Amino acid sequence: MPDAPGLELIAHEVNERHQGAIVGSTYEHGQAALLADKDRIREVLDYLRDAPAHEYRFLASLHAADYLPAEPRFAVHYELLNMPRVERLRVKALVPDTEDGSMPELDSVVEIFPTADFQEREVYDFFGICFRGHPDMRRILMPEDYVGWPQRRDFPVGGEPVIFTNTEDTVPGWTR
Amino acid sequence: MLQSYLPVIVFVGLGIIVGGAFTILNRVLGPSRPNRVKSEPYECGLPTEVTRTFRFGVSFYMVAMLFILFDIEVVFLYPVGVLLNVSNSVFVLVEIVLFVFVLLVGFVYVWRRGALNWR
Amino acid sequence: MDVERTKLRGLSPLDQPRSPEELRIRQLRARDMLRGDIDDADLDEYVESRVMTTTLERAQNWARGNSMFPATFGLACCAIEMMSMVSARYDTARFGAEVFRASPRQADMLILSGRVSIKMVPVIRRIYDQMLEPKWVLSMGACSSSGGMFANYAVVQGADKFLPVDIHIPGCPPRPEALIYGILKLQRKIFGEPDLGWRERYKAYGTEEDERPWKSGPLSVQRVGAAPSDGIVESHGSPPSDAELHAPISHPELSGHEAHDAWEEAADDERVTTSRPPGDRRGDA
Amino acid sequence: MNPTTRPIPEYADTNRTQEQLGRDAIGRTEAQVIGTSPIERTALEREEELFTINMGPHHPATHGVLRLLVSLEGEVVHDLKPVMGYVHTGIEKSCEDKSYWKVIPFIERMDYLSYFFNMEAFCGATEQLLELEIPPRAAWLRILHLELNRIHSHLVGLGTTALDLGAISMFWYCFRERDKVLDLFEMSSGQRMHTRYFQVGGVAEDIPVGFAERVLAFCADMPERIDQYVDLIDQNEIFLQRTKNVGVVSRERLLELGVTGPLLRAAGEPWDLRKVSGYLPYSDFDFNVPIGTVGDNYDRYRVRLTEMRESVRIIEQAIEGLPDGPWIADDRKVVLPPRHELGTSMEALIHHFKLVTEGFRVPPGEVYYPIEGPRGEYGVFLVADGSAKPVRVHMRDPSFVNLQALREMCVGGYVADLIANLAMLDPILGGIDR
Repeated sequence: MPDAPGLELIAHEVNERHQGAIVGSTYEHGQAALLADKDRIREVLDYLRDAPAHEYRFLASLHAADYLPAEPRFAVHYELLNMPRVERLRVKALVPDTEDGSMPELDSVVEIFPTADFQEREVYDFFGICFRGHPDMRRILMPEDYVGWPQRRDFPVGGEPVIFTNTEDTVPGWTR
Repeated sequence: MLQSYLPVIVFVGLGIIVGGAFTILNRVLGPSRPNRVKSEPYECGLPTEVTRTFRFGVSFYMVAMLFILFDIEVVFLYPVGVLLNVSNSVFVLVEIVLFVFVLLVGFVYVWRRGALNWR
Repeated sequence: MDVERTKLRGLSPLDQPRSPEELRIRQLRARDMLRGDIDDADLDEYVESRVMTTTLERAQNWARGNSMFPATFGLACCAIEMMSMVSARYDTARFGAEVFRASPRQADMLILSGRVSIKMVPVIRRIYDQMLEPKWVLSMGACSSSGGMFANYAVVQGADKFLPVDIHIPGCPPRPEALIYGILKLQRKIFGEPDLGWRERYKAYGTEEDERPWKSGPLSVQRVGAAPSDGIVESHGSPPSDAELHAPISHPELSGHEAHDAWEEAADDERVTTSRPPGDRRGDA
Repeated sequence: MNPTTRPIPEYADTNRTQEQLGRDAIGRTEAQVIGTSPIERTALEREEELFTINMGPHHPATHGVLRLLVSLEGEVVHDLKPVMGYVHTGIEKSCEDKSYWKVIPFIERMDYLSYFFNMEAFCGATEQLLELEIPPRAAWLRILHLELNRIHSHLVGLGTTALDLGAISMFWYCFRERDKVLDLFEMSSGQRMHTRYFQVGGVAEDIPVGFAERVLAFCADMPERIDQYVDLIDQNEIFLQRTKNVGVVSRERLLELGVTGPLLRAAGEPWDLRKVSGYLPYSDFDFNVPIGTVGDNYDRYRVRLTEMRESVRIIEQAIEGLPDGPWIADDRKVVLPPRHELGTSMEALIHHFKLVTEGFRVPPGEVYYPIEGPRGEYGVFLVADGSAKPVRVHMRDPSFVNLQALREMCVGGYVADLIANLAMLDPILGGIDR
């Protein structure tokens, strides 16, 4: 794992090359994470992959998370891995929710890491974050005509409330 | 005359009776409640888009022809098997070997022409 | 003599009312026949009872029940246990349910093994419709029976919302033995003598399906004795009076050594604690 | 329009109204969509006779409810598009509604053949957030059960793969050993599958008395059973011809596609997280990692077979060197106090009550905890916000990522090779659809 100072060095280096791309970095539980601006994510990943000093060639995982109360509501995480040096680096693209109800967007990284194809479709399917330039931007797990983005924090868990027998006649309160 | 053909008649008769029994029983006993979805072709549980006739590629046709050619060859050998214990059985044996050899030539030709491997 | 009978009654853990056709007693009698111990009178009666009174319907049901072809329909984790039901140790080939047919046209039984997602429902419904007519549905596991632990947007809360399900098998995943037990229950249902579930036996007493006023105290059980031939218990009228409840269920006297064998059998089964339904005081002296 | 080109089937017959029972909307849009992906468009111009079929959700050879949209030129696969989600259970959403304590049964059922690995990924992530050290005996017991589960998963994969390729008897041989492994699970945890044996902080219960002997007996006759499998199909000419040099994908392409696990190792990349990242004391064990050379289906089968032998060696070493001591951490804030303490000490009662009602709280933070499973890298991404319920539990499932390599393997090959490739990929649809 790049240790804390190493992480700062990487952040500084990337900022030199692409001004304003890295907005912060966190180092906790022994894991390094770079916070990147969502519009510059492709340059950051391109640089981290091809720069001779870093060479994070393997994208282990691409997933999103919804931190609803927090302000940049969504964050798309790119788990990078450098196999020879066994070093992992997480790049978090902070994606704020759009006010006008349109879908938040950012660039697709399928050209850089082809493994992102299915995983970007899954992020689109569950969070409604659209990836510009993705060859086949469609829902992957939910039915094609499903309305709503299931894994957003404000989407209800669903399921049916169960009325237990002979002592209750209305829907129990705890399911609200 | 009838005597010699009796076994064949009995054999064919039994075949028809048993075959017919199964189909009729099936139709009579089995409850049949046809509905529209049941009559549609089964395609792994999805509504099928096969709305037009299915057009075969030519290579399927080739394989079918080769199969018929070499499979029927075996059918011709069965009656010969019955005649083997007749007087001049050597002649019959040579006859069969010649027959198989001619087909072998055909097989080698087809094989060398590459019709066997799928294209 | 009464003592043996109560001991005998303790044999089956389910403690269904003992009837002459009880599997255990039939096994003992079959063993004696093979040993040649049964002589002429019993022998004729025994052989006669084995030959089924062949109305065409019973013969058909017998054939259908004993050779049910399940459609391979592995949805999720229960599918792995369904696969191991076919393996050498559990082997449903003994009950005729081993041949898994891939296409619905040749299958009789649809085992819904796994959680039913909302995207899969049209596919399952279509396959059920395309199955040919004497067909049954087993919902294996909690997820297909009731949505199981996944009470969320993606799982249908119970397969009986879109399919007529015959047997619900509890468990997550149910053991292969549980699945085979479910298939046996389905077989008996096909043979026309269904094992009465708790709903028929207790008239769904104490649940919302039962209109009788909820009164605490002993459970009144409808005497089942010799089940009516067509297996349909008459709709529940007034609960049976206590006298009727206590009448011991009549048993043809077992032949000498049979009772002895059964008694000897029961002796070493002493540790089999009979889990009796609450308040069931049948047969107590 | 030239009759030979196949028009994209728009649904001219309008009488097909919506009321049809079981109308799957995806059927309609899918057939249209197939025309838009770049590969199809080029194919159509070549005036080829393409026939698109559904190797659909209900298919004996798709190892679960995976649907493959395959466009064929006669017998040759021209393009392949997997469609998933037929067993999507919304587990990640349900986990956000449960306390950490109750998430374990949910996460176990994601990839239902390697349930111990799912549990280890989640418990490891939670322990890393809590900075909780698990005692050595718990770590060794976890390794023991993980390796048993790896054998179990490979056995089921091998049995069904050979079944797909026609070697029916192999299925019965493999499931015979599988039942032995499940007996061991039942002995140690009480349940055959989805045992919920791992707890946050260690292992739920110590192993019973006769367990070590039974495991050693299993390890004694397992290698000889693996030789039986090899004798059964390794000289089988059909099996060899159907797997040798079939579905070869280069190592670089696999790395680009993010493939991990036996598929990657069969292509020659020596990447195994057990050797590399120290998530459990694997460094105390002496085992080696099988690597393939060509990267075809035969190598994948051999890699899985040798992995089973290595797992047996690990299990033997785990049983011999099992350290004694506590099998679960004794941090009262996270782990239930032992039963006998409840009678005496008041704090234990308070802790017990707090843990059972609300569950333990995890300090805010996020962590990605990858482990090496039978199909590849299982990684749980866990976000905690200090409350007793996780904010986000994402499982990076190897089958989901490896499935992208299926298209590379199959395009250009025969349909029969498609079945062999899919079987050797060993996808578990529970993991793909989560």
